[in-house]
Amino acid sequence: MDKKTDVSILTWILVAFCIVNIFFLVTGKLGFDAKGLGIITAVALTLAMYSFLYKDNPVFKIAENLFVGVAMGYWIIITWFNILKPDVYEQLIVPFFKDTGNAPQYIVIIPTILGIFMLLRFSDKLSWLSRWSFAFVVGLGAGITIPNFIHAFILKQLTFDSLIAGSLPDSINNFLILLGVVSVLIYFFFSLEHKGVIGGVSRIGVWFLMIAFGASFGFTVMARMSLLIGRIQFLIRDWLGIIQ
Amino acid sequence: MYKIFLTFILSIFLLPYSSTFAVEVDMLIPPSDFQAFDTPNDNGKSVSLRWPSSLSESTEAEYVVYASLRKNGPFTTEVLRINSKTMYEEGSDSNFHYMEIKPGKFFKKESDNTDGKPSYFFKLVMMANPENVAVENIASVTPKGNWFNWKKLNNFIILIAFSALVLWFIEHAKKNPNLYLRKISGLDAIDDALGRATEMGKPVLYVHGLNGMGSISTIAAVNILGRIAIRVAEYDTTLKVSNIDPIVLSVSQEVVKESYLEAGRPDAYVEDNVFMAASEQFPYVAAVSGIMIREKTAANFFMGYFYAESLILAETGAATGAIQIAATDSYTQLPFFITTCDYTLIGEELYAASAYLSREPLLLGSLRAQDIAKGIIITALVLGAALATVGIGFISFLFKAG
Amino acid sequence: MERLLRVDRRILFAFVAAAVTIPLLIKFDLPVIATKEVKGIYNKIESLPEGSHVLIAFDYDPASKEELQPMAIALLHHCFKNNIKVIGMTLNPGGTGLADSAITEVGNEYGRKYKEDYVFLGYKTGVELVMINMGENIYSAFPKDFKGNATTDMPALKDVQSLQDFDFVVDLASGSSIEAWIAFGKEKYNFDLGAGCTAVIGPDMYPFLQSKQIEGLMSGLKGAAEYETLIERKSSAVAGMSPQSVVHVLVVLFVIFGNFLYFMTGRKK
Amino acid sequence: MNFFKRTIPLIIAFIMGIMMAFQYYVPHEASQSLLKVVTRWGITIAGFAVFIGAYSLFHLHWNKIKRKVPGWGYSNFVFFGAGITVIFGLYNGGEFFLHDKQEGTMFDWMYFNVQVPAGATMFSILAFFMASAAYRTFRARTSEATILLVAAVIVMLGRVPVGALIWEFLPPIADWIMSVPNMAAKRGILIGVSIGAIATSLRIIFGIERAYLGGGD
Repeated sequence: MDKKTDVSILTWILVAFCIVNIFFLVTGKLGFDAKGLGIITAVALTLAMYSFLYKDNPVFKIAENLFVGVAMGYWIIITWFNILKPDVYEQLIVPFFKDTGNAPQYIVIIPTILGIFMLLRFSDKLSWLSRWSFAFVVGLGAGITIPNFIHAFILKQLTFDSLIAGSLPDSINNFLILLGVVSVLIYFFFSLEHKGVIGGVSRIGVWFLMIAFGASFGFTVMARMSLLIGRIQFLIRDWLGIIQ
Repeated sequence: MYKIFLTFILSIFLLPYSSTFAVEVDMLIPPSDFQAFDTPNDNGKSVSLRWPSSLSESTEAEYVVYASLRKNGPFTTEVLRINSKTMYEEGSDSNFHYMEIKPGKFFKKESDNTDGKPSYFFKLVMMANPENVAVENIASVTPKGNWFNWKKLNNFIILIAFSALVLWFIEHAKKNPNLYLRKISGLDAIDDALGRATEMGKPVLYVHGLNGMGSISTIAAVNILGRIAIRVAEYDTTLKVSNIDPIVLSVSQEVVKESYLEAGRPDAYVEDNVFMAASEQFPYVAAVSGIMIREKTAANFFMGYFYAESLILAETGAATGAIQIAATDSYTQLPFFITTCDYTLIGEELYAASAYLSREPLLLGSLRAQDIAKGIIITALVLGAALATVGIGFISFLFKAG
Repeated sequence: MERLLRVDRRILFAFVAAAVTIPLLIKFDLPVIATKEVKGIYNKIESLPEGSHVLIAFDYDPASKEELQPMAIALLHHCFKNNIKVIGMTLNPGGTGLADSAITEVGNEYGRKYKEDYVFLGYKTGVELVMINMGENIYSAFPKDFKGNATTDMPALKDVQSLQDFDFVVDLASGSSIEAWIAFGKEKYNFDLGAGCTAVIGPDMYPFLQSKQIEGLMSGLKGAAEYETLIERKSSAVAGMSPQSVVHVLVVLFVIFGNFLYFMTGRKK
Repeated sequence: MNFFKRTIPLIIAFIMGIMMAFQYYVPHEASQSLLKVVTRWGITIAGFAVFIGAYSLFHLHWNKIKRKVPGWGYSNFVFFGAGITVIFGLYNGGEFFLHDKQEGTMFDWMYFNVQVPAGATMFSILAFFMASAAYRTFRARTSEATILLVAAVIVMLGRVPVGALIWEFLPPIADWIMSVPNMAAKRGILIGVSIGAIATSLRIIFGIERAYLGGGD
């Protein structure tokens, strides 16, 4: 019975969707061109995604898989036009065949080879070569991370504000900030048992964490609602044309 | 250094000339000295200019610096023009002006032709209007690159000290795997949840996060899975493990199998219970939610790194009435676990729990070194604030970011 | 009461849909007051003289479009209106199309010329590596722009050698790129940085605001709405604030009502 | 062979790590040139990573189709979407891929009318689940959760225009929560996480942490 209702709901929605779009196309509200058909495609995908709210269903799965494929295709093509073409092809290969006024940049061979090695990860015999590339990139990343993090996230984040500031509220805030940072750090301190003073301070740390998580919670609700508002705006403005 | 000295000597010689300008009251008095020197701790591209404040500084008067590659000029290239009441040297109480400039920018072509490092000559002029001009003497400098940035000394010391701590404690933990770690209270909650699932005779569901084996969260999650699997085998309950990553799947199968072996129940291990639920985020949610609803799991564990799906998973689990325990270091998702789960391991507690259970020297030693670093920071913060309150800035000087 | 707790999800979904759609249809204006975090960015751009260079990093993809695209457009309007040269780039492959369309559309609206008044450099991968490379030399990181033009000698980039030469850099982020811009960009090469981000990561940015590692912060659609108010060009973000208000009230009521039922039914587990 | 498979990668990581960490403290021009070259290489290498992502995705879905696992039919759409996008991208509006990227091609159409709407809608689904969870599961079951929910309610109301209409002090209280307790806790977390990241980097440089090399010998 369940399946039957589902199929009939789907059919009715499809029929309604077609009627609305045919009406828009006939009345000229949406042009029979790339733009008009684009909007119809976009609306169809948007609604297909929302069908997940009813339940997980084939329409949603098709839309999602299609999206995953298109996103991957886009990534590949963008990488070609933005990275591989200007940085490898045009610097290393083109100068061999065409006089561009620049000599081939032989130095580009090194990262290109390392890049190709990386792809050998999927080969059974040569996958060890990919480790050289990963070692290069990961080692490089680790090396630059350490001093820059010490500078930006530790030294710059340590503030030693006087607890007696210009005004009473400022003084209280300075004290609360100090207490918050210290107590949260103590909460994430694992070498001592949380008893006595340490236990008390770590308890305060939990409260600070909970307030911070509450703030994140509120902001996340805000974020998701904003996304929904944007999509509804798209549907009733760009498609239905009810609002301007 | 000798060049600064030379300019200084030169300036003394020129002092009488400058003072002649100061005869009339509305005339500008140029600064009594003008130094140009190589900026310390730099790549050799910039030079520093420094001069004492003039008595006749006002918002109308400007300082202008001209530069040349030759000692005798012509000084036509303007490299700096500032209001005379600005750019005071930090901490000089407005008694000195100080700034760094990059002369290479102004002499791009010329400096390319010179071999080696060019010397630059600067002329400082103070002017209020085109008629009212006071000239200070000429200073010269050859910029050069430096091999150590002394402003970053504290950063460097931290790097060396922390490296030593990490390496030493990992070695130490190898010899002494019983390094003390405080008890993670969430681990008791795990045992309680397993006990309840056994009483109810319902399966236990273990949900992996979305990240692959490369992520620390997943490694930690697998360590905890091993321990849960042993208990489950002892209690003779069913354990289901859902995966999204094929590599995590095979590692999990291995771990669960070993745990059953260790508990002496290899026969109870069913490979299909550690399964691939889906390969994309939302289908994963749908598949795992489906299992929770159909099988009425008694206990759900969410361990690893989660993204937006956390909310739907935890909500479905809460609605079916399961005991839920989460452990994640994805801070943006923690609020939802805290409000929907019975117990949540927050951030680094996940790593600590995994170190506590696995007693792996690598994890234990590193955790201890991190604790010591935190201890130093806590002490510095408390001491620094206390000293700052009584007006001593010693700690903030030590931790100044250069 | 039990039954009230077990209400079908889809009824709640319908409430949400109504709370968002109805306020959009019946328009009512709520005052949007700019916070000091958003003003930080606005004032910085306002203080720049004509012809200054602003780098905007569009580090987001379609998943965050509804929050960050209005922000990007408001920011671009402000820059182009003040005759500031805009240099766009992205570290997210999915963001290239969105960034390109935003920058071109707003640029055209003000009659600005590509290559002379603005340029879109395109996408590079490697996050911190790109930042450091740009910090050393921007032409090394981006020898070509998105359309394939050589960047050296491009009028829009005149006097710009590296990150240090930008008068202001704004990162619009849906991931952790702001932290990277702070650690490997701003702190290493000393320039002024502003940040716009999805509301999800907004609260995590406050330590950087307090330590003055970022000049200002716009978070989420609300941040975009505040910016639209500041530049006096109200658009979709401001229009979104009335449904946003209504739906927040709805969620708060849900939380209160749900907890009320929970405690009334004796917190049984 | 073990030397090439295990030792050399560890040596590369060690040398790169140490060199780049020390580079930070050397302002000399030579050190800057090194940084420039190495990061430039890094960008190019990272560019190839797209193929790793593509391989993993296609491999996964190909296996699903080959083994006919339940729902394998949907996997065809991954290939369909990716195939069509790549073909349009390479066709490049008739200019083909060796020329500069053209504007307004079918490739761009696919992006703006498939990827953008589907991607933008994906996470907005959560708006609905958020509300239903608010009703059904966000419970003040412990004192911690109570603090969390109270802070969340204040921030949620204080951060939207309607907050000031409900109670004029809501926005300033929300701002205070954001910039004092929230800031302090987030700073504590940030410092802790950064220390962790530095420790992980050190373990990678010294060859203690080898997970990135993958399994095997």
